[in-house]
Amino acid sequence: MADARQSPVSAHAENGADIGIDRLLRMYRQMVRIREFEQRANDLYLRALMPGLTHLYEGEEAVAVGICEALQPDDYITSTHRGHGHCLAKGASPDLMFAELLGKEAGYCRGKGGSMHIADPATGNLGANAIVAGSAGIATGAAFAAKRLGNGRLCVCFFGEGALGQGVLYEVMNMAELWKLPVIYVCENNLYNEYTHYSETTSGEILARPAAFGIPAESVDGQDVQAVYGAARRFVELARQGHGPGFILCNTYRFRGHHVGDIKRDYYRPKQEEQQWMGERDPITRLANSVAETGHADRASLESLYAEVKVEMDQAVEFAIAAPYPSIDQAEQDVYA
Amino acid sequence: MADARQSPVSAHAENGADIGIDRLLRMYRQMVRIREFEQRANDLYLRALMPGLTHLYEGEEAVAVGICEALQPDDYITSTHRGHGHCLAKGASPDLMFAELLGKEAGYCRGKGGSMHIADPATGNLGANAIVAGSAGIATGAAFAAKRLGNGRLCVCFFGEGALGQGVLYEVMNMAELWKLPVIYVCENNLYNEYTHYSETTSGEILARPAAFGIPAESVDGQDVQAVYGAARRFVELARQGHGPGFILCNTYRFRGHHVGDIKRDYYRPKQEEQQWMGERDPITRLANSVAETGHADRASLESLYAEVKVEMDQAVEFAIAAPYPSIDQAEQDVYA
Amino acid sequence: MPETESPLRELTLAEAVREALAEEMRRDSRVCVLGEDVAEAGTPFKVLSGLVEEFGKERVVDTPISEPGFTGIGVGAAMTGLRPVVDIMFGDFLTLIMDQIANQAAKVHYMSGGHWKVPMVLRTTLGASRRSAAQHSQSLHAWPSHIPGLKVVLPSTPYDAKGLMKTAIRDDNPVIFFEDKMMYKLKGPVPSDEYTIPFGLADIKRAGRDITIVATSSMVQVALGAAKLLEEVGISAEVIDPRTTWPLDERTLIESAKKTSRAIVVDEGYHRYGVTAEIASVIAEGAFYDLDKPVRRMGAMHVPVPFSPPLEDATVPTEQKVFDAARELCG
Amino acid sequence: MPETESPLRELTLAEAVREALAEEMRRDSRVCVLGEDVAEAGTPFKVLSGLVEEFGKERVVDTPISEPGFTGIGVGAAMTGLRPVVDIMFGDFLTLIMDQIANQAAKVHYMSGGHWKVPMVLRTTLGASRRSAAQHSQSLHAWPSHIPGLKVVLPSTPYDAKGLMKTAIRDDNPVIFFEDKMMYKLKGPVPSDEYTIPFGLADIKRAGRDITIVATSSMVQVALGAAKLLEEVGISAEVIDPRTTWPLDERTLIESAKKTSRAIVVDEGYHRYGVTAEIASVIAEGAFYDLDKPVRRMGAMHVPVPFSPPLEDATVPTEQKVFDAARELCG
Ligand SMILES: Cc1ncc(C[n+]2csc(CCOP(=O)(O)OP(=O)(O)O)c2C)c(N)n1
Ligand SMILES: Cc1ncc(C[n+]2csc(CCOP(=O)(O)OP(=O)(O)O)c2C)c(N)n1
Ligand SMILES: [Mg+2]
Ligand SMILES: [Mg+2]
Repeated sequence: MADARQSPVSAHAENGADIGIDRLLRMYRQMVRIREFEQRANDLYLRALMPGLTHLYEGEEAVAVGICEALQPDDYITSTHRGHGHCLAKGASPDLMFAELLGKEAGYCRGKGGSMHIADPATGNLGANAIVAGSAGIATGAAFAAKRLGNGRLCVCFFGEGALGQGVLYEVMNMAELWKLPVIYVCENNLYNEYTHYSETTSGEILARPAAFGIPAESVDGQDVQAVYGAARRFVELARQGHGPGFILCNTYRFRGHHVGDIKRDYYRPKQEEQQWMGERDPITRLANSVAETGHADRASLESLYAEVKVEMDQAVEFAIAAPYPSIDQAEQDVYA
Repeated sequence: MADARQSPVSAHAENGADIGIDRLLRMYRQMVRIREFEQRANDLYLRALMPGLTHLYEGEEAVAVGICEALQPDDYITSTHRGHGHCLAKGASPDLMFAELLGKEAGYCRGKGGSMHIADPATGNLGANAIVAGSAGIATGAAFAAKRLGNGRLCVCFFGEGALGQGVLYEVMNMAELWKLPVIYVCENNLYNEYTHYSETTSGEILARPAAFGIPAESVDGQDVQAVYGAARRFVELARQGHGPGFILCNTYRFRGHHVGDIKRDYYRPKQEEQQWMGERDPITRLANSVAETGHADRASLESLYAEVKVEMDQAVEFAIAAPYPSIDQAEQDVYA
Repeated sequence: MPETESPLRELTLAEAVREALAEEMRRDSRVCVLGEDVAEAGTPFKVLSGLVEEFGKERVVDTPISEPGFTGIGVGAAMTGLRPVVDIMFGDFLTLIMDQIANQAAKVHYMSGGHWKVPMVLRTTLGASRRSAAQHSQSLHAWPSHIPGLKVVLPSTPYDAKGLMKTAIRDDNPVIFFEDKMMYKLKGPVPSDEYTIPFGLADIKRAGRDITIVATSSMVQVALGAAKLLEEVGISAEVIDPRTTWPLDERTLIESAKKTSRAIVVDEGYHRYGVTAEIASVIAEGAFYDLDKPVRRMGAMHVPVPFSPPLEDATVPTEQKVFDAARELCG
Repeated sequence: MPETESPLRELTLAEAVREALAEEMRRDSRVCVLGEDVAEAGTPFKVLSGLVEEFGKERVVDTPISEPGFTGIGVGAAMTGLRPVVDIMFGDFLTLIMDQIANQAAKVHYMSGGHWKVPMVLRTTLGASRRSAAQHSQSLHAWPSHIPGLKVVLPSTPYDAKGLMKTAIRDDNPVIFFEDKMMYKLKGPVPSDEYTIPFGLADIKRAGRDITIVATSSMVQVALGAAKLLEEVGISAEVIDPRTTWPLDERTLIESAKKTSRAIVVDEGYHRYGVTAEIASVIAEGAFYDLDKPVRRMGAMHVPVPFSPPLEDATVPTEQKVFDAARELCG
């Protein structure tokens, strides 16, 4: 892990011209929606309106958005404890998400799941998972079913680099490759497993791990949504053509703490590192600059888009705050189908 | 797995002259002891004297013997369901082993363990294990302790290629490399996981797996005890010098069924394949030929050695048959230390 | 055994399980089997012999030795349109997959607010006495029975095995199905007509007046044997098989104990914190005012299963031990 | 609380655990700690803060997120000369390591005929009410309690936590040590002099005459609260904490129930097939002829733990619910 603390480099960035301005603007909007969603989640925590803790995705928006932009609505995803970004990027509604974060009946899981378990069949979201690597099996199984049923779907399995510690990931990668399953493993390397730098927990080279199982793997600058999208498109195509699994290593960074309560962070990561990433590698600023510089959209239209999102998110929060809790008898419902 | 059914090739065979005739003869004797032990175990099964089933090591003798010859008496090993060979090679007494196989009080485990759980602190044998890859953690932990205690020991973790399916193996290889633990993973690729060819269960290249975790790995002809010994010596030296773990892939073959009851095997492996291995790749014949051809020992002395071993093993079996069962109250002993 | 008009054949328990699987696989193309050596080998116990020939390797899938991984694949496949039957060769390997079954399969439906479901069956084994030692002889059904969201099935006859397996496959929830390794060759009548057996319905395997013996899985035959011995000394024992530990047919157990005023619970799991504790508690609470004697629990001796035959035999409840206990309670 | 002459200080439960570890690490250089974020972070609950500063990264070892792997390393290290304390952040992750603890750690001594031993402590947590939802709120101590070869410890006060942890570290067997996440900040007197608490010795947290309330871990404070409410209505409750579910101090529990003739067992594990079943069975059998009422069991509602606060709160036994149940039994 020689380059553990180095700047990640995009392997195959595509340029905006290939992608098309509509898609670029949609990706921009989606990233902004995630950013604004997370800020309100943090705010709800600070205002003691949100039960428990939550893990924010700020800084990593380009990963979820670049990947999900390459998917069809009925493709599946599985997500993690840091799952709001994946969920929104796949098409979920922020009002029902906030309602879930607050434990309200109107939430995606009727308040039973909370931040770490949002699931949404309508958008193919098989669920966030609070067990690190807990959805590796589920994602691979969804790809197994898709192949057997011949429905043309695929599944993206999102996980943090911490999940590389869990053996089950290697077990399912082995089977995915043996059986040529349409699953794409997306590793979000934000450099930290909770409070420990990944170089202290990860031997060898990350990309060599999927490669050892015969799975095509590449790394991409996770702060560059166009690069992420480009890589996703390539792997999606391979999977749909029956070539089996892929692995995308997205080099990224979480701008906030491990969870909303993780405020004092200097003992495990330097302030300077945070400032550098936030200043130079903000995926939203980066896309805005790219779009503006190439003249595809002007700053003003980006700003008005931003303003729209704020309104949407404010309304979603209001909806969630006003929504009622489930009645107590709900506790015993949904244990069995 | 292009070469899945191909003949394995030794990467770094050493020649007998380097090794010395005393050692060669010792290795010869050890291989013969294992062979003769296993034939008697099978015989005990056929005579309905042995409770349950057992997994024979015939054909794979060069692996256990070549590896253990490179170890010190106080080095550790962990073993598998197919463990008699490792156990004998590390120095165990066949009488106490047979007694254990028959469930007798005099057995290594007082009859409580049986074939799949023989353990022997006196020879550093941490135990056979009936969970595939079940001793991966234990072996790595023994290396962890050896390093922390600075006692210069190391641990060899024997496992079949089927254990490559178990995620825990990758978890501990990661930690072994991160912490530079003196552990050597010895993968005995005998081509089959029970009744399934390993190429149906193993994607990619086996050696790429340890390599992905940064662990030096090499493959060796597991039917050539000199080659196995040579590889073991290299990895033992690296581990003792603090360079951390190693991985040796030994290409080998079990001459018998998965267990003593596995008689009809043609549905999963061709007779011809068996005959080829037994005829051309018998590790004992091979060493005998090599020693005889180089003139280091004559056939007659090898034969008399062989005869000695037969006597030893016959006596060991007699001891075990005559030995008493434990008394019933033993069932409740040894649950807690 | 309920009344039925169809001709009765004798099948072994293994054949009954296989027939249930084959029928369900014919009926529903979403049903598939995943596990180690399940295809050509038909499992080491040969329970699945012939399935791959009929249904092909796409539906009878040999896996690597990756219990957590392929169980997880079963969960995901169940969520997205298949109805997998996952095969875990020995119940002892449940230790490897508790995350997949207890944290994933059992909770997906609830955590998603009822949106996703996991129609998966996990077949595995229990039972000692095969001289297989401590890591291949356990009866760990108490663990999944403790986890809300799972159903747990323990057939004790070929008839029950077939009917319960069909119900399990059609159930929309994760079902853990335990088969006693020593019973695979046990023969019993199985109708050739279609039938299923509902979960949560105990079966009175033998009616009696003086004492209730609740027995599960491998212990049902032991209890029936003890009941015969008891009859010879004039004690009429009622033998009840709950068939599913969850859902549990509390009423039948309690009613029987109320009637006989004495009860023994026999199960092959480890004695402490096992299935006998729950069942005995249910009876002790429900039949409190009618019991003449404390409910007696008999599990496996609370030690790892020893290899040595005389030791192993000493750890498991036997006809004689159940007989002795019953006689003492009735004394 | 036994009598002691040493000055009493108030420590939190987290501090008590940390102090036990620090003292044992000073006393015995073989003791080391392995787990995720145990070093500089001192665990997310900060229980281990300061240890790495005193003992260094060689003895307080941050691991990858590999629970099965590092637990297995703990087992092997324990067999070969160290005395590892393995840290599993949430008790819910026991699902991942049951093979290492139930098939390996618990059985090594027995399977080897007493030759090898595994002096390892596995620290983990239990308890709901943190709004952490179904995969971070379970109390799974019933599982290891079912496995012969393991000891299972459930401290309910800072005093007990320290004394039991020291005993656990000195024990030559694998010990599973459950700490209630919600109790880490609970303060209580802890002598500064050295002491240990033997396993298998229940503690009468409050003496009483009319009813016995057996409570474990998180439920001890709840039971004590209920006892206070009961006192106000003239019912004298005896609150007993077994402190270890295995070994279990059956005698103290049975004697108390014989004396009071009524008993409730309260535990935060899932209601069915949980710890309450074993303890209630032991009492129902042992005090059968003295009980006026059936033993009442109170576990967590038998559902996955829901996230929503009103729902989650409804799943856990409370002072009020225990009070109501006791009053009914005494009515
Ligand atoms: C099996 C398991 N072990 C430990 C935890 C506690 N935990 C929650 S998040 C986390 C770190 C995850 O790191 P990573 O996978 O890199 O994701 P990130 O938080 O960086 O997005 C840990 C250890 C858990 N939830 N599950
Ligand atoms: C965890 C686990 N799964 C399955 C089994 C059943 N089983 C015993 S040996 C074996 C095959 C092992 O193959 P391999 O590791 O190649 O060893 P070999 O028998 O070829 O020496 C299997 C599947 C087991 N003992 N443990
Ligand atoms: Mg991370
Ligand atoms: Mg093999």
